[in-house]
Amino acid sequence: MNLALSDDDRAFQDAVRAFIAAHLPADIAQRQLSGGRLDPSDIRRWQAILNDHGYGAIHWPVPFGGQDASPLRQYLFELECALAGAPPQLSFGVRMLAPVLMRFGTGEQQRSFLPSILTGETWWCQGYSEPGAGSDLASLRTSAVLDGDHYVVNGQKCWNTLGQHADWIFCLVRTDATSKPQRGITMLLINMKTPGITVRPTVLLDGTSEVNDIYFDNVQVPVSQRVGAENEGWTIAKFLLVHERTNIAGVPWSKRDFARLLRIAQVATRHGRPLLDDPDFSRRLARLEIDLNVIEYTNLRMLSAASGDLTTPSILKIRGSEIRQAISALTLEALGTSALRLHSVSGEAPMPEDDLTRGVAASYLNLRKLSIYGGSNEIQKNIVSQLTIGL
Amino acid sequence: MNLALSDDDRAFQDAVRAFIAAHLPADIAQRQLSGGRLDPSDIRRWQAILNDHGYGAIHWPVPFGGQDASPLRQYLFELECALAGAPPQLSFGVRMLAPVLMRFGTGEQQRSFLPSILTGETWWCQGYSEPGAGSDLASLRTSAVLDGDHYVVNGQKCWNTLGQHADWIFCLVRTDATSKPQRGITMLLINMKTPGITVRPTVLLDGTSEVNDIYFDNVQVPVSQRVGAENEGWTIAKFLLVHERTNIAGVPWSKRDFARLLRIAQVATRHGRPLLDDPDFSRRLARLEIDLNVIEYTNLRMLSAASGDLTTPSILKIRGSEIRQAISALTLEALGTSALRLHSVSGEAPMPEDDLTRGVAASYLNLRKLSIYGGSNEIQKNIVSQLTIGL
Amino acid sequence: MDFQFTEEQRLLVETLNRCLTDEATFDQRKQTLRSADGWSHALWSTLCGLGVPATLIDEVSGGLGGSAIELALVCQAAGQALLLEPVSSVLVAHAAFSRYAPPALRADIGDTLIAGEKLLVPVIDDRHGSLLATPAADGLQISGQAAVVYHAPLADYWLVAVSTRTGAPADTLVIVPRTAAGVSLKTYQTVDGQRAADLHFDGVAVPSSAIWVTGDRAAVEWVIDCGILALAADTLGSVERTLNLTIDYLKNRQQFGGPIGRFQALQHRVVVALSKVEELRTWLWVTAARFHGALADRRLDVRALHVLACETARHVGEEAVQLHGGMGVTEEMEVSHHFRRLVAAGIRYGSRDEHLAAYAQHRFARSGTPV
Amino acid sequence: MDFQFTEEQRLLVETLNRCLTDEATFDQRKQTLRSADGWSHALWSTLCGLGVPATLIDEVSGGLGGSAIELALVCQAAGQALLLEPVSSVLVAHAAFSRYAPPALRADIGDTLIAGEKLLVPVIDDRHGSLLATPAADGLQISGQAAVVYHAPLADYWLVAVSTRTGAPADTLVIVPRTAAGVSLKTYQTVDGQRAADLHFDGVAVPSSAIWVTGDRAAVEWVIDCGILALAADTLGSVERTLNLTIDYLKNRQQFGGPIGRFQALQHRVVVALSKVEELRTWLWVTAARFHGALADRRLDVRALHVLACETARHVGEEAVQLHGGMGVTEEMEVSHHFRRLVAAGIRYGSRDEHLAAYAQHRFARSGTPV
Repeated sequence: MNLALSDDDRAFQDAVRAFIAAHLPADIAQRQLSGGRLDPSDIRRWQAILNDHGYGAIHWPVPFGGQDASPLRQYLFELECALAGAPPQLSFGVRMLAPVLMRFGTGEQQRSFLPSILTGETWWCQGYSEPGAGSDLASLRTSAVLDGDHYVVNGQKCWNTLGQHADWIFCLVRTDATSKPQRGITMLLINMKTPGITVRPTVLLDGTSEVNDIYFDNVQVPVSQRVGAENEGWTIAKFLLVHERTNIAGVPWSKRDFARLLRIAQVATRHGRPLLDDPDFSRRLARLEIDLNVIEYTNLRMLSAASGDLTTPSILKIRGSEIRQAISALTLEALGTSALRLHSVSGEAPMPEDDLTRGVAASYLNLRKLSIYGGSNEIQKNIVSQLTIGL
Repeated sequence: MNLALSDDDRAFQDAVRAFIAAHLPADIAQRQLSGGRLDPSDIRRWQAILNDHGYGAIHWPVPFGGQDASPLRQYLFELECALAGAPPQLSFGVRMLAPVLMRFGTGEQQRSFLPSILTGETWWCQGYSEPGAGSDLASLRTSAVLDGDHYVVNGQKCWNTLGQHADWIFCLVRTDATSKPQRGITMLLINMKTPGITVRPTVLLDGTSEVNDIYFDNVQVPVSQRVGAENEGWTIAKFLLVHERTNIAGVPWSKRDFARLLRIAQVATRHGRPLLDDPDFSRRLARLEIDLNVIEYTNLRMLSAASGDLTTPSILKIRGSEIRQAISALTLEALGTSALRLHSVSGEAPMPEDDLTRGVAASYLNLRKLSIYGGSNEIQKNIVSQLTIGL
Repeated sequence: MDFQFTEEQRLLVETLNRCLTDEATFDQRKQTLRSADGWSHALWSTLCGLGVPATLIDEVSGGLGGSAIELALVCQAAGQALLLEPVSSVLVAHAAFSRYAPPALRADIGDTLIAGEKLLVPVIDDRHGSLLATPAADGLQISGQAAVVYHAPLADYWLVAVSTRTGAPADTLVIVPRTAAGVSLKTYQTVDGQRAADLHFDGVAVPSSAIWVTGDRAAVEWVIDCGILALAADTLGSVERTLNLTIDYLKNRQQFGGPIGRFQALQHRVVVALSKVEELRTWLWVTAARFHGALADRRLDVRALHVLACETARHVGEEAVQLHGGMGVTEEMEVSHHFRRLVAAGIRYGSRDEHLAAYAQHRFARSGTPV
Repeated sequence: MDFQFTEEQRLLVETLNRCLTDEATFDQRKQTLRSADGWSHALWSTLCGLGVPATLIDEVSGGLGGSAIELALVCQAAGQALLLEPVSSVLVAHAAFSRYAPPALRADIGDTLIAGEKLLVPVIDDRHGSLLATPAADGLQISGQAAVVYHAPLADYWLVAVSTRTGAPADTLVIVPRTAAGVSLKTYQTVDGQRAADLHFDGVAVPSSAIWVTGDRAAVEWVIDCGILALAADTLGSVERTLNLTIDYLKNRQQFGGPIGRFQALQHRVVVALSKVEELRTWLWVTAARFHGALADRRLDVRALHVLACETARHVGEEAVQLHGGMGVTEEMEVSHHFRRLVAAGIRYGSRDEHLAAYAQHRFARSGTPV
């Protein structure tokens, strides 16, 4: 057991740091670190810069333009990016669709779609959930009927993240309504400009429209845009679930947020002294830091193991989301009522936007999603229970 | 809304206090307040004294020797008794069997059994649970077969509390194995000296034998000792569940234990100063006191209401047990390692038995039962859920 | 010992709830949220017609002479209905008015307050304690600021708590017209959709006729305690409604071939939430019933109430959103509006930890040693 | 970065566990509990045969030179098997021996310690801090007491931590034979069935040859940290076993027509417990791996470890008993024995709150201001 980084990994980390220091645009970092909202163009810009320097998708195999980076290096990369204020890479293309195409896609599909994911030119989104199929994904009903060399797609997707900016969507659709729910599901790639697609943003409680309903009305999709065989979509969906778990605990973002909380605790006061010197507050901070450190190393332990315990990803998802939510809650509490200001409505003067309070309440509200999406924490507990008790 | 006691109730409380001050034997109070274990003879002695002064069972109707005391007065009475160090009355006769006999028993049964409950001469115990029927009481299997004017009882009861001291037991037995589980159950009163009864104490984790297994081997029970009609036992059991809820939260005992915790926190030290002055400890004490005060008034609110919300008794059971357990846990923590001493094994000197640490760990261990027995907290949650969600 | 409400109190609640069910619908609220003023003058007028502003004004001044119980009952209804109108602020200010306003002022503005034509709300920034009064020719002069004052932009008068010594807690209550010279404010919408402002006082002159009490910290604490009681009542109303919405959702939302309310893990979580609501309910009414009396220590009761209200707001709000799944984080669902109201409630009037520490200090500290 | 154990470490655990599975059965333990000595000399001999006492003795002294990892591995196995034998105490004392014992003493008693013929255990009463050393003719003289010292009655030698200044924390380590003049002890069984004693030192003479370090608080802290690490490892072993017992029970206990493990509310509680165990496991090995290095601050790692171990012990122990229902509180069930071991673990070496406060102090306090 040796928890020090190897010389090679240390060198990799140094190189990443140097690259970020040299190339991360200051305005993007400023927006990220001061709790500002994500700008889609920041994400595209940063993806292009990453790609220009060979960091477009470090976990991809070298032939596809990646570095074949180990899970540990992926973690180090994301950590350095997060701490420096880089925006998160859009996972739908880089982390979700790409591995699927490499495994299940045709050579033609790989050549058509992978390069523009790397450069950030194509924005992908995901069409999984439906109004009646959230946690119970297998009951989805959006239908695709084969008509010559096209599928005709009808139905509705919901909880589609950032699809209003997307060029393409990868979708799970039902191609066989007669077999049992998990069978009869197929994955299609659909250009968002295809006639018949309507995107309707959902307003969320933090005031953003981060997710959408997407309606499909006789949308024609060439058979060549089917990934894998017909009715094999569930296999692909499960592959993704298992594959995409390097960063399931979200530790880099929690560490970035915790650093911000610490800065706030040094500046904010309670009864005239810094919050950091308040016994109650410093203990809660301490307890949270312990959880954060533990989950970081639980994650590293999983990444380093040749084969991990199957329950660990779910535990990381549950605890990772809880910890990140707890950090946002404690940040809110640290600022007290001054975090409650939302939109300026007064003509006289603009609303104060000092770096400390900005976006803190919105972030707390927004992060409620962490324990709901990507397989809710309740679903994760069912999975762990199935693996351990098995009843 | 007026939370002051009425003049009459205040006078009642004063009278109870005066009676206790004059008649509660000092040795009994000393044993109770210093965390000593319950002596069965203390319980009998105290019941006789109570009865001599008209307090044998204040909630019973006057014709049976009670005072028809309101739920509030019952609470006040138990509170004063607990705080002064009186042992709890044995509920099996006074609170459980007696109301059943008054409602379902024959005149003959009432005349035979009620007076000796009042005087403390007859010690009753309860035969409900079985190895395969704990939370799932309705699946009990101890059988009673009618043979002329006797039932012949065979089977095993477990979790029988203090039956090793008992003269009589009231038992749920199966008289019809063919109908659905809740049907076919009958209540019998059985003399513990009847041939065929074996009592085998179960050693518990605190070293006591507070509960027993009771084996019935062709035990003959006269039909006259059946309560209510054959196969009506489930109705009686449910009646009891609803009836016996005045003190379901155990507030008097929690208040007694909390007073002890406060005394300990004044005497015990941490880093050289009284624990009560330690910020962390005083906050935990404060938080616990708030819970205790809230549950006390939740209980009083229920007692005072003409008809209470049906969910309240279950909530009181859950929270009451949690709070009493939390008090015992915090007491343990207040004493730290000095609470870990259990049995002296050294010849040289007797184990120190100073009042503070005595029985604290044993009590913490013993009170784990509170959330398990009398309908486990999980069963209580099912009940509340059934009443609210109803699925 | 009697936990029942009086017939009048029951009537008050019934009338109010009937009105709010009809006129303060969730759809109505969403419209009001988008309006320029951010609150509904029409709904306020209706509430005035029901006598709501009169509730806490004393009978000598022509009001209904309500107690802490009436204050809590009205605020509970306001929380249930997610009101954007300044009911709780006005009622707290009126309670203070009834207790501390000088006679001349009662005669002067009592009637317009009762009618709801003029609005008086409290301005208390106890956390920052940065409003300072200095003696002036006829009365006092106030400088400093007060942050995040709920409903301040809606009011005609402010009941302002100020300090008379630098760095000391506020110990003086004065009334200041919103239009007074030297006052400026920045107005915004809060996380829970209400209107609030940061106030700036630059040598604002307060004539002696506008001074209610001076050098009386206990008076300021009394007003703060009224505010905490009102907020806890609002929170109780909100968590009650939130719990009902959640139970309905669990009964109706279908997943895995049936309503999700049949899953025991979710059921047990609902029971825990329900139990917390029941406990908050108990302690709200205990605190309200003992508020004016000598039965108990109001300071302990109120600290405990705030601790419970903060914890319950946070727990029930977060659980309700989680149990609603994705729907819980959408603007279109009522539960997300309650959640935001509960988030704000968990922060206003000081944190749960501060109040618990104050409780411990007050209850256990001996011989003046700070705990 | 490598989280794997070495081949030797794996072998150590396998050998030990195979031995304990065979020879430290639960039935055996119940017999040992009732025996006069309260621990099994036979089992101890077996463990000595496996080289357990040699594990933490340095190689120069003839031991195996194990690190904090080996200490934790052995103690984890001891916790799993609910050992009554003084494994953890001896190993902690041996770690201190390897680091601090003077050369003459190593030559003198090293071999008997390695063989397990003589037992050395630590005597640290950091909570009371009431053992005081004063200068004497040849060395020191010790007076005072140490409360609830685990395994003290079983030992031949005690490694005693004493203060050299009244009221100051212990800063000196000496070795005292159990038979030294001026020593008396009261022996008892603890809540978790182990043997412990309250020690009384009345002017006990300590020759300079028996003094390991003086005026070195860091050395005492190092030994305490070893003790906390050993206890956390024991706790990990115990909660792992407890969780497995509970899962088995849930699979097998029939109620309402099937195994109770099919109830989702219980399933989700098991997952929470499992998650806490996983987190304790992570942090135990992180702390052990960094114990001797400069990668991190050992004091923070150990404080965090103790906080986690106390919380996990309490949570898993209480949940396991509850999920076992009535069976959980009986002497005949193994789970109730683990529960008692976990109760004791949550109390020894200072409370969770104290260690969390120390973490916060060490991590966040600035410019010497006490947090």
